[in-house]
Amino acid sequence: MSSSNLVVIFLSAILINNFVLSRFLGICPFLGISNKIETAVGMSLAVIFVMTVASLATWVVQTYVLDLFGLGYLRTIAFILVIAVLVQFVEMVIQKSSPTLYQALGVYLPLITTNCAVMGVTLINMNEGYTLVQSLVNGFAAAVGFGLAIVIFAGIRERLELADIPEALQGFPIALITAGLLSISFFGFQGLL
Amino acid sequence: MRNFRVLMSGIIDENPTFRLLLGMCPTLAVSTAAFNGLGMGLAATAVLLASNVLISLMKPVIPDKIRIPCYVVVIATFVTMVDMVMGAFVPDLHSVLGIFIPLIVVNCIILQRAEAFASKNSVLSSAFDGIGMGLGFTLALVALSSVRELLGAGSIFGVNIMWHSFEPMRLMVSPPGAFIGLGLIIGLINTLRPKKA
Amino acid sequence: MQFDTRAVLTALGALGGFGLLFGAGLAVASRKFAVETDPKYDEIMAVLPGANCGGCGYPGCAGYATAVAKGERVDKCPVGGRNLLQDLGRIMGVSTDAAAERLVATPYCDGGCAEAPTRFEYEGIQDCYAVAALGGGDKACQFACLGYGTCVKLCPFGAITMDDNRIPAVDPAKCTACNKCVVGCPKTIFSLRPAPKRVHIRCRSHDKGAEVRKKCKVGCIACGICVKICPFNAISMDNNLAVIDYEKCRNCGLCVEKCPTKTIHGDLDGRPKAYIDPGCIGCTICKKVCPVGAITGELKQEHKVDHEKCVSCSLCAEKCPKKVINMR
Amino acid sequence: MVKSFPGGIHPPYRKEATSALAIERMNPPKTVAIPLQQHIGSRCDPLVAVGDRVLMGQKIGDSSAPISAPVHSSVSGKVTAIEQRPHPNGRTVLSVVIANDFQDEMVALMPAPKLEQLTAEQLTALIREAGIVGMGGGGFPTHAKLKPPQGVVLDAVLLNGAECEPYLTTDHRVMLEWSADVVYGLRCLMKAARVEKGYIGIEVNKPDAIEALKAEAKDYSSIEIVSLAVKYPQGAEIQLIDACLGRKVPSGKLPLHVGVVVNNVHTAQAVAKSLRTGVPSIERVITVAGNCMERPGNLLVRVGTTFADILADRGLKCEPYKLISGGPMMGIAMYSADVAVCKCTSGILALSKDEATYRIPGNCVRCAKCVDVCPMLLHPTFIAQYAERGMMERAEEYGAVDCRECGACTYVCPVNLPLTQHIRLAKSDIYAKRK
Amino acid sequence: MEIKRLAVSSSPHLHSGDSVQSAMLHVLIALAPAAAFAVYHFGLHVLFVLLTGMAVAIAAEALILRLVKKPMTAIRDGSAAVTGLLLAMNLPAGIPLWTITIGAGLAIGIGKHVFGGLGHNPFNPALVARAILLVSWPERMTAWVGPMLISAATPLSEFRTSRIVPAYGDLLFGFKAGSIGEIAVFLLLLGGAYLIYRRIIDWKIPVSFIGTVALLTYILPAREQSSYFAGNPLFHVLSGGLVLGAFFMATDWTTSPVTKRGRVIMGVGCGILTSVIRLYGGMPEGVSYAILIMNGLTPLIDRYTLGSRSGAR
Repeated sequence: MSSSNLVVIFLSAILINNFVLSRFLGICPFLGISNKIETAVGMSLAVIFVMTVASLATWVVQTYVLDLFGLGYLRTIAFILVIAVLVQFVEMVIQKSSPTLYQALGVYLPLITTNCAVMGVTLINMNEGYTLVQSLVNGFAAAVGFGLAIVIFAGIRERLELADIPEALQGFPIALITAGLLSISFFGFQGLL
Repeated sequence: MRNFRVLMSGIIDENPTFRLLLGMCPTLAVSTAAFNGLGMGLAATAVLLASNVLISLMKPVIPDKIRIPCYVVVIATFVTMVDMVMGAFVPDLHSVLGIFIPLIVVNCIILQRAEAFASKNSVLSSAFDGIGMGLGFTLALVALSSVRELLGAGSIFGVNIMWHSFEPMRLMVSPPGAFIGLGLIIGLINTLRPKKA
Repeated sequence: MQFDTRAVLTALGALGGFGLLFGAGLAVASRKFAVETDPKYDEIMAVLPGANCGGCGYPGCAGYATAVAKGERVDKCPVGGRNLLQDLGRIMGVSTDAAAERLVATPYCDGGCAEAPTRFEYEGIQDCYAVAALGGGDKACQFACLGYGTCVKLCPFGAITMDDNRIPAVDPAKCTACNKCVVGCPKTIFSLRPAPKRVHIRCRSHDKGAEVRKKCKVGCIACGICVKICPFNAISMDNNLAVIDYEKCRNCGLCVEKCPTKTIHGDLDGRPKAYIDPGCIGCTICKKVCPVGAITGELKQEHKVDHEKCVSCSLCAEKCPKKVINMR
Repeated sequence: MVKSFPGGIHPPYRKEATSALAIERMNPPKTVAIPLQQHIGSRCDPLVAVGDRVLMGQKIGDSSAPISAPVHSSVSGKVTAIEQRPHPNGRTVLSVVIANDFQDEMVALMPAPKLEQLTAEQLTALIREAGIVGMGGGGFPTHAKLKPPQGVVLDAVLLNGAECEPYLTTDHRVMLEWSADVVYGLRCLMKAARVEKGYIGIEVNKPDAIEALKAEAKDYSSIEIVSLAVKYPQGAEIQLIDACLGRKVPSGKLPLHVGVVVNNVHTAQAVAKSLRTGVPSIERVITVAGNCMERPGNLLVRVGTTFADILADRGLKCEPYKLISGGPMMGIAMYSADVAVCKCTSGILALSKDEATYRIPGNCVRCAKCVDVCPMLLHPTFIAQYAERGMMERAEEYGAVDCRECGACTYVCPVNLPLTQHIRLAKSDIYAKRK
Repeated sequence: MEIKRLAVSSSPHLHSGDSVQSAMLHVLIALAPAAAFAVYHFGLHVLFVLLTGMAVAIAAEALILRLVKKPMTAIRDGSAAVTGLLLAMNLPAGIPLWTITIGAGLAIGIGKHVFGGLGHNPFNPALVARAILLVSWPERMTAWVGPMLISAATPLSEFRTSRIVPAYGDLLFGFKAGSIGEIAVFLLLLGGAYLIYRRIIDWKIPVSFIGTVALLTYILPAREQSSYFAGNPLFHVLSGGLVLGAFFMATDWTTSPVTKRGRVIMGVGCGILTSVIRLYGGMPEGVSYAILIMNGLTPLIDRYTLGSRSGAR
């Protein structure tokens, strides 16, 4: 496994196949939790953390449990359970061990359980047949891409607070259109690798 | 009559996509062609119907504290079944929809209906609710994907209906087109909806 | 198709194993990492849908539950609907329906563009504070409503609208008596008054009568007619301004009729009138107490109410020893 | 070298109409209405009663508050009323109305001894007794500036002769015609503040004034005449200190925190005159200008003369659209000509509609012109937009209270946003909440 | 003369007289020489493209103002005409009129009015439309032509395949293939200087943008090259839409940072992204995507460069 390969996975997950803007994963929190830049940053950090850990955990489960016993078809159920338990576990651990970290990240954790980005990245890792390291890099980078998109988006939305948007487009519609324009501007990165 | 109202409310008043704004990820992702939208919608409908019925049946035995995990497992089971069935009978569609079939598990609509409706209502109403919501979702998907397919490829359900020299607007079948298209459609619906006093 | 018992068993075993393993792990963890939480928080979490959709604008149900436990508004969850609203209201002790004797904000000035002249041409931000900062405002009357609609912006419930005459109107159905307009108006035009009261002296000016006449067509000129006419002594003069004591006011509306400048407003239509039901013993008490002489009848004979004259003060109903007079 | 500050604008100066006209003494009016508050701080209590005869220069109001200055009668005559009268600040203020008997009978005067024989304390007390306040427009009692709080060390007195407001030529004429008084006044202020260094900052569009003061100050090595770029708001304290001394006044601090006392040149002239003659501050020079004026000019008027009297004296060509007390950038629009001139009134402008047309505001196009010109390096459009939407915490975060309301942002805004007014509202809201 | 009634407002009482309308007029003046040269160079079709762009943009603006019931006076600010012209100048000379029609409509609709009109749009409307057209009809949008609309490669794409650098004079004075507005670099520089002189735009964005591109294209090796400090900055500055973008698109009031430091960051950011896309991206040119991405970052830049107030630190 060459290191350039990892760089390709990394950059591609952030810029080219951006989770939000190009793969449509994690749209709910992207639209829901992007009113303020601070919340967006907190959410991204939590997502980065969980997606990296989930990539690790699901890879282990897939390789050492499901594949070993020929239970590939149980993947969906197994993964959702693993992620749910993982998130709950992480939440409890940081709530106990670091109240500050919990203040910053903890509140976002339950939301992540049913976030399709986490489930999505683990499924993509498996479908692409990534190794453990590749899975970790992909999970981390996808989350960074999510974070990048949501933070930029939160900035724009804070600005749109001052805008005189037509009534029918206020709220979700304008958020979707803005996301579309952001998505189109990310087209510039195509073919970068 | 009550059940019919439950059914219609899912399709129109509480349309999960256009009104409740739930389940955006698959809506945006698979609506590149009307057929994909239909497939995704029906798959989700099947899961919704089955999970709603089962959860409604099981509600006396599910402990309140761990109800959400239980719902998730139930849903995941049905999703796995739908995934396999589609893999076996419509392999092309299955591969187009890709990870969005297993991702039905984390679709907010399904969990939300389980929590908000099926766990409180009778089996029959839950079934109607499941069908209503599912069809509402399907309708939204088909509407959005038809618009995208029409403008982006000049066809609907693969049938060419634009004039000969029409040059398709490929934006509509690309990711930004999904965002912009859905945004405009919701905006349009907001405009047309009679204002409530 | 062959039924593969072994596969089913493995699957069941694996899932069961997962379930047991995770369940046990979480059980241990929840003991080990237990953290004290607000009991209200747990209660709220129990009723929230748990969809974690983020539709409330908070990071998931837990985030919203924390906010509600701290006193945030209970109506932000788009998923829960009415039931949830009631549940949350119950938990947080917030009333979701209106109290009987509720208060309504009322503007106590009726000097709009048509009645109250301005002393200069204002140019700038259309906001009452902005105008008030320039020598107290453009109205000649220093007590008057400025009419630039700051109250409309202040009202969180959209209960206030500006009419064409640039005087605010409050929709009593939407007003929650939150006091924002009362505190926020730079000219303190608003006061809260009991909703059932129908008569209001819509002026705030403490100027002398002659001054008021110059500055406003509908201002209180402190002529004192209302003080004299009020059968219940509910009106008094406070530094050149007539004021109603709502404890005493009975909505009779006599002052509304007599006020020479039409400063006193009354919403008098549809008031319940007095009816003498069978059982009147002709004690004449009602006849004596009626301030407008609307009741006629001889001693020991059944009395009658002239509904043209009756002003709905309900004094007769209160005094009737037989309780046969009813308002309807 | 011409000195300046970052930001700023170049409005049309329109000083040609009056800059060459010598100061004329205006005939005193029949009645004067002398406001008992002509300064920032506490209002004076009247020392006379209705019916009293007062002499010119007699003290008619005083207060024991530290930030205040006594008020003197500008004519001799009878007190006819003590009542609320409109004031150039836009509100009404308790004023002493005196019917002039045209005797100009002066109270017994006590000219001060020579500067060398006075201590700093004595000087400061004399300046207070003479009722001297900032005559540039601010109206801060001058004696209060000369007593810095504990721990603050002053090292310079800076005279403001920039006169960056369009139309106004008051300070220009004072510097030119009474240059000796200006320099003498500066020396008094330096002594009272116990500092060694004095500066006079003048915009280079007044070369004659610069020459006159240079000539007057040539014997005093401690006094420096600083030539300043012609730019608005060159005469704002913070910008003047930056330009002349290169010192930055920190957010929320006063000039004295960087060791500087700033006074207007007219104030210095008034200090000199009252120490020389014993006559307190009862008259001042004002520029009367604007398209509607028949005979614009620089007038020496008694405090308490109403605008209406002055306008009648100089004649109106047409009905003014706006009547401004002060300059067009920071002056206050009057709703009535019945206001009286007070010690801080630097000019009266009768503007025609085409000089001061109101423009309907649009919405911000983020052109950032306001950011480029803001002399306080603020971001006016953000503050204004947050203020407009009632988001006052944000407005405060963006530095609303640092705004000096110079109006440069509003002047350049291509969509005519009332930025200054929004920020002003935000400031008053923030101050109200802090209390 | 008696004073009957006075107008009262908060100070200041003077106004510079600047307006959006006059600014837009200056932009049109600044663009006119380059546009005229394009008509001369490519032929009459370009004139129709430019006029269609402007006319459709103005018509779309009028239609939408009517639909959302806003005052029609907004149309007089001239911003729609500028958007239409800039869009047209960003298209290949042979573009069919139906494409520019759709583009101009999208620019005004999706680019501007869905956000509430001028001043509210986060992305440059002309570039939004260009990006949409490029995604939708890539062949049409990359059908570069020379004089008489005969197809030709742009210097940048030519360079990608053959490493041929044309004569600098031709690059500077516009005798090359490329989009309508980008070829006449010299005239664009003149126009840009005019706008800076008129204080319509700030020099910071164009200078830092072009400077960064020059620096990076000199330092960084292009793909398939390995040596650093061997690039050709002059070629990169004179080619493609850099000058057009730097002076006329990145400086768009509404979509660029308001803060002074933010404007430098905007320019540098655009420069970095342009260089990276040109050297390593899938497309030969990246100016418009670079500007769009920096438009997206503008609120964040503004937020974090508010900087020190006078003497605050």
